[in-house]
Amino acid sequence: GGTTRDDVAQQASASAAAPASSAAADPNAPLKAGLKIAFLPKQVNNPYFTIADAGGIEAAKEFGGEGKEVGPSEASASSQVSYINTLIQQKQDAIVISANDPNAVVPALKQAKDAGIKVVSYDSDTAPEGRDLFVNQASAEDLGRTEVQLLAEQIGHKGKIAILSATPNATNQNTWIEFMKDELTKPEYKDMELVKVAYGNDEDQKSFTETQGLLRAYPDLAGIISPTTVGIAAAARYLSDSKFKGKVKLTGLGTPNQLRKFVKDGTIDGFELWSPGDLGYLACYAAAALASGQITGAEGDTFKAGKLGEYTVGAKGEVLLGKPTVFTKDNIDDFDF
Amino acid sequence: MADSPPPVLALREVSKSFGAVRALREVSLSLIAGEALALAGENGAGKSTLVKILSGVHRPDAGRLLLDGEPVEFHGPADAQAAGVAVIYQEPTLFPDLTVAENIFMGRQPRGRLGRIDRRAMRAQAAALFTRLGVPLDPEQPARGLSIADQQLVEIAKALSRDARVLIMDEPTAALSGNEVTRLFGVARSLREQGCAVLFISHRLDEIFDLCQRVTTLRDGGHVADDRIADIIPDDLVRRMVGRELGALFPKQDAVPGEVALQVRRLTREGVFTDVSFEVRRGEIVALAGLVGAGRSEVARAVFGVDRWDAGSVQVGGRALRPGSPAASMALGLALVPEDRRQQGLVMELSIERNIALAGLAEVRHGPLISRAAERVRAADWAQRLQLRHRSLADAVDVLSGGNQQKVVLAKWLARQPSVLIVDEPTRGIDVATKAEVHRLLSELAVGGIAVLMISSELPEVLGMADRVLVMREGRLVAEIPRGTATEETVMAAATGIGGGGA
Amino acid sequence: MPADRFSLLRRWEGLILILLVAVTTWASLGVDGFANSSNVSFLLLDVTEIALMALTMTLVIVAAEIDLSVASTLGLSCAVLGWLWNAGLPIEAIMPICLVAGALCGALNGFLVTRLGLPSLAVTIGTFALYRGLAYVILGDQAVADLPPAYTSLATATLGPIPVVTLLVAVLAVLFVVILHATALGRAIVALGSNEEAAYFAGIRVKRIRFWLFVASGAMAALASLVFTFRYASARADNGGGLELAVIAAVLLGGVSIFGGRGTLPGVLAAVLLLGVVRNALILADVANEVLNFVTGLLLVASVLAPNLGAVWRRRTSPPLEGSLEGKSAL
Amino acid sequence: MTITAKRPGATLRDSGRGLVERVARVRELGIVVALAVLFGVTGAVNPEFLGLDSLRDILLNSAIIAMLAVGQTLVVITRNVDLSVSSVVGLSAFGGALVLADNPGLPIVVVIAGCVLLGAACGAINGLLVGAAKVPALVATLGTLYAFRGIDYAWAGGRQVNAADMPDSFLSLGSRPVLGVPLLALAAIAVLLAVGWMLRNLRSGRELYAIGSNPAAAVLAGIPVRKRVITAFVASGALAGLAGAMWAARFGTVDAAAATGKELDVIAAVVVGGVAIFGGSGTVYGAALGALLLTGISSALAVLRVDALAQTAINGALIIAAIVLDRLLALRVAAALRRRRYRDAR
Ligand SMILES: Nc1ncnc2c1ncn2[C@@H]1O[C@H](COP(=O)(O)OP(=O)(O)OP(=O)(O)O)[C@@H](O)[C@H]1O
Ligand SMILES: Nc1ncnc2c1ncn2[C@@H]1O[C@H](COP(=O)(O)OP(=O)(O)OP(=O)(O)O)[C@@H](O)[C@H]1O
Ligand SMILES: [Mg+2]
Ligand SMILES: [Mg+2]
Repeated sequence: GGTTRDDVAQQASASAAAPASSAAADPNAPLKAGLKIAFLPKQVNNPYFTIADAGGIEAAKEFGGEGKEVGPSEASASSQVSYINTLIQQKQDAIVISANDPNAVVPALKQAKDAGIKVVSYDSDTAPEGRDLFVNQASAEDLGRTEVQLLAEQIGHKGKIAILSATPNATNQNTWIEFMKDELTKPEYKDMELVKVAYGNDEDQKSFTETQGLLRAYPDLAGIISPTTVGIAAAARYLSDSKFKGKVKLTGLGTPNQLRKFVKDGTIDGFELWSPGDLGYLACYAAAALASGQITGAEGDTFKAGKLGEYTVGAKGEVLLGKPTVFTKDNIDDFDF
Repeated sequence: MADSPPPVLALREVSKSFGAVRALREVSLSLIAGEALALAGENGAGKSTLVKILSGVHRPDAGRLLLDGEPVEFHGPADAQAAGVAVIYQEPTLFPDLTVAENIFMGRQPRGRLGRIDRRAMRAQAAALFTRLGVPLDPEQPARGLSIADQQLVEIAKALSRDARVLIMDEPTAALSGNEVTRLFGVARSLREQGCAVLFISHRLDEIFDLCQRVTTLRDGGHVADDRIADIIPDDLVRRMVGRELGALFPKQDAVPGEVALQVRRLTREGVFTDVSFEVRRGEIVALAGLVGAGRSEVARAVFGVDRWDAGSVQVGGRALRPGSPAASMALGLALVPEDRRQQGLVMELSIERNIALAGLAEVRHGPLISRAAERVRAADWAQRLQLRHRSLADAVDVLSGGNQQKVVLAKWLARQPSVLIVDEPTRGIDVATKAEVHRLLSELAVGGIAVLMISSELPEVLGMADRVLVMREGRLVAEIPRGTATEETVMAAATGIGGGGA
Repeated sequence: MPADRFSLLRRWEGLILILLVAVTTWASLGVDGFANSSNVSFLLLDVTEIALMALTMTLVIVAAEIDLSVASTLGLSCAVLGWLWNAGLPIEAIMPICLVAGALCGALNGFLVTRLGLPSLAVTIGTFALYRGLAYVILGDQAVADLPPAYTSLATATLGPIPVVTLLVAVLAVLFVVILHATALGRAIVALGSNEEAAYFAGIRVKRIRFWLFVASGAMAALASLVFTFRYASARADNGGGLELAVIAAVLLGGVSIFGGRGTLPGVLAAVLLLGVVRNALILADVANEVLNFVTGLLLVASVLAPNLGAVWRRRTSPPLEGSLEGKSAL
Repeated sequence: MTITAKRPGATLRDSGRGLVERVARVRELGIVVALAVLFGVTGAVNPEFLGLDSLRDILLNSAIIAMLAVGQTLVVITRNVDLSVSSVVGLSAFGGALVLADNPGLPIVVVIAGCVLLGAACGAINGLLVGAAKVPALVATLGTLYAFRGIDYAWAGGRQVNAADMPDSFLSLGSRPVLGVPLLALAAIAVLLAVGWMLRNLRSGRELYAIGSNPAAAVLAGIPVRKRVITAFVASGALAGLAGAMWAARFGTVDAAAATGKELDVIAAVVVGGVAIFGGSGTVYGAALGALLLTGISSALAVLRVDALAQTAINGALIIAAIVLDRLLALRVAAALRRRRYRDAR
């Protein structure tokens, strides 16, 4: 009788009961000055995170704290862990992390919490025991379903569709894709068929050739959803000078600056995204609020996030940024990120 | 010869040391147009080092290099070549991946328009060279897989193709048999008569006396003597080289042949040799003679298990041998001293002692671990018996002179005390004194009950050592000649298939 | 070992060791948070997998072969672990299965290289993709996280500042040092790596040894995968991607000749630590990631450049061919 | 009357010119067969695969890798290797794109030339490290692989250049066909033929083979080894630089991570193409075919609707299948030749 899955499950449920938050929150405690807040994105040199973390660092300036961005150049969990360790050594007040692997970072994050460091996850959540708060860009469910709705309208609720995702292990994309599949089971999509989920590994060139492959394999494809900024840009690039331009609809998550050209030349009718900058901004305030004892991360706690106004901690320690913006050629020029 | 024109190429008080080893001490020598100079000396005397200085590979620590009487400095082989010096190095330096023709003309290929290499012309010129040397090598054949002898022949062709003013040959004949040698000498003489200066190195004295007019002798890196060949006899030369009298060269003791130790039946390797059958008895030394390329080495390799064979069988001490496994052969007491010491005999980067231990790692073990002491003892013992000239047993073998490297290979296999010993060109590049020593060793071993199969291209050696001579031609065993009737004539006739002999 | 090269090797290892000491002292004085014990133990923990795989990789490279598929083998073994764990097998049964799986991966490499005579670089580039791919086939996009705490905590546990797994590494390191430098097998490996034909003529079972080296390399990758999985409490198909370059970099930095026949394990182990320390220290000092890559690169080049510049200098005064006569050192 | 042994070498001369043998001697035979099989099978299953657009895409995809493989071959032939190509491509791609984005007025030729020069400079660094300072190529270029990429990241600082930022005249290079064949492919083919010709017909070309085949002997033969090796690296670097420009034009969105990890694809192409990794033999044509085969495989997998998760595995399996096939063919041929020699010998 060795250690099996079930034993572990039991132990887990036994220990799970413990209350989430310990000390009581003091809503009117002021934000401490000189808070040291570190942003640990999935990957540095990734435009999306560069914007988000810039937003966060700006927020830190506002309340007189110091924010910084550190992180690996390849999106891998193990390398993120070494950064967590160093942040512990550096005695940061809070870590704001977007996890490459929700579980792999947990042991390290627990150490951080033991060392009295507040942990906020943003963009991509860690397992709950790893963080105090998760600042969610948009509810996974919303995203998944709206993507499908967007595409459905563009292709008139009819035809084969494919998904071009990031890596097979990308947590966010995988949850979103689940909701997309669920959405597709609804009657109004009975004429739409999801033929394939392809993976571009968030590499421009791989995504590019994957798109190519999709169209070779399914010449009658009606539309593609690419819920990743890298993927959609590459796909748009391929479509824009192929014979499929305008015929095969493309939507997903992307930044206006990457896609403006393609929205204008008709390759893309519409896509959506939240404001990465605001995401970082909010995450930073949340971290500060935690570190200053304004909130503990318990459901119902409220805190002020500078220009974004007041936010309330929801269930499972989540804070929701808001609804994502849908970009079309009518509004795209109002945005620059 | 004060009034004669200045030597084409000359060394004056040249010294060269490698770390602690003083390879050359104030050596002088002159190469004169239209004359062949021999360079004699024991293994490690400094001959090849001197050659490498003449060819710009090494730079002298002290002393001068004169070209037509003018001091020159060679910064590399290219300079020497530009000055008209062509060299055949002791160890072949071929490009295995390129064809024989390209090997010969590398860097000097005949060119057509746009600097395009004219392959047809190149092939033709190469073929011409080989006809001149009388060897049927295919210019288009890749150099990889050429036997050591064939490689040597390509080297010779390479040097000749440079129609140089100075032709330097460092033991070009070591791997060759009578025919090639005669041919080579023919060509060398005609070059000399055309006014080319020749430097010739060999441990076969008869060759020196055959080809050269003068001889310069080195001992321990020092200059010993300059003689006109006409004025001396071989014994004088030996005395100068060794510094003492030397006994008979081939002290072959007779041994009573015991039971069969090695039995080869109908052995065939398609494309290489066919239907070879013979046996070697304990106490016997059997020589395997033949022309270069007759396939003797191939037979040896197959018997030892390096190459697989397609048909036939081999028995050692009555036990059948598993094909294609040297390890298995060694377990049955077989040993092979291969013909190509650098490729097959030695691990150049390893030390002398480790090379000697390599074939008997099991014997220098102490529990699971290697005992350096045992290793050292094993090496020191044989280094002493073979008069190995070395600085430290921990030196890499690649700093040893050619002949001394050959001794290490011998030591490596003799140290195993095999019951059947196959030696392929065992004395290739070994000096007179040590050659005598090796021969004494071989016949001692035979007397001690070991069966010895000796492949050699050197007829005197064959005739001197062998109880029986087997002759191969074109991959077949064509004759078996007992010691009594074995003479230059009978063996050559069999080997060439001219004037009776074999089929 | 030849006198001249021996001293060069010594110089090389010496160089790495000196660098290691220098960097460590600089870090412990100049970088706060470096010297503290939790960081030290983390540092040691962080190089575990690389150290493990470097042990076998050293032997493989000394034998003039290379194994680019180690990281993928690690990933495959992780996938197997996660898959079987989901299937409800006890972890004690899974671990040996993983090791076998790794060994089999190595065996395939070995077979293709020794029996079909394919270049190991080509083969392991192929299996590099194959094994990673199989990992995805087996575990797909799942991440298995609910691994037994007993093991996950053991993987990160420490005795004083020394992680438990580091002891494992130490034991294996000693074993491999002895094998390579003091046993007949080690001699055989060096010999066949330096001149295969001569080794074969000396009755060394060249192919057999090479084959088992690949098997060992695979099994070791699997062992590393166990440490990796438990350490991060997460079994995924993409675990350890890109580690192969890190391992090879460490081995080369340790002074092993890519052409075989030359190299020592102490040097390699020192190199592994050196790379670890540098990474850790620079990250602590808030050095940007790009600079980190840059430094790693420079380190690699410089460590070889230093002794060689010396050699180049000596070449001015002595023969152009000194030492380069065995054809390899021109590389 | 000449007295000599008849032996394999000799018989080769008369029997050796047979057509069978000459065909058999072609090292690239195996890979050509592999290619035929791949296209045959895939085309049979899905004719779309042999359609013009599809072929055009495959050509385009292989063009860049092929270009790099040609450069890599030059280096590998000399018994060296250049792992840093991917970083050079990234650097040049990003550099070129950035310059174009920041000053759109700049004539494109200038930018491309700049990319080539940048690449050549990187190549020169490698060349000096290996040729002059005698750092083993693998170590040197593994080092510069990190170093160049580091510079790339530092330069980019998280910035990304998008298609929108670059002039269409440049981007169109990435896909514009000339007489039906994509420009990039034409460029690659031109380079291929040029280099192939030089390697076969120029002294300097043959000397590269000599160096890789036996470096010590090369020195003794008076070949300027150092110079040749450095040249090979510079050439490889320059081609990588050009490939970088092509990359930017083709993919439009470029950041510092462009082409990361491609070095393995290139080496794979070279090795699959039958270039001996320890130097001295192999041709650029083989390497290019290798590139074509590898890209062909991945396109085929997509067309055959293989499950995304299984693609990597099958890809690897096919690579191995290809080299095994190549090897087995070679062995058969060798055996056949030995038997022929044997027959002729009697
Ligand atoms: N590269 C080297 N490094 C160190 N020592 C060397 C080197 N080359 C030669 N030697 C030493 O110089 C001495 C002379 O060597 P050399 O090769 O000239 O002898 P040789 O006369 O050619 O002998 P042989 O007749 O066996 O070829 C030997 O003791 C040898 O060990
Ligand atoms: N590995 C090999 N591959 C192909 N051909 C070979 C190989 N080894 C030898 N040969 C050829 O086979 C023939 C017989 O071999 P070899 O010359 O060794 O016989 P030999 O009688 O021992 O000659 P030598 O007098 O040179 O020892 C030679 O022409 C050689 O070129
Ligand atoms: Mg000599
Ligand atoms: Mg022979």
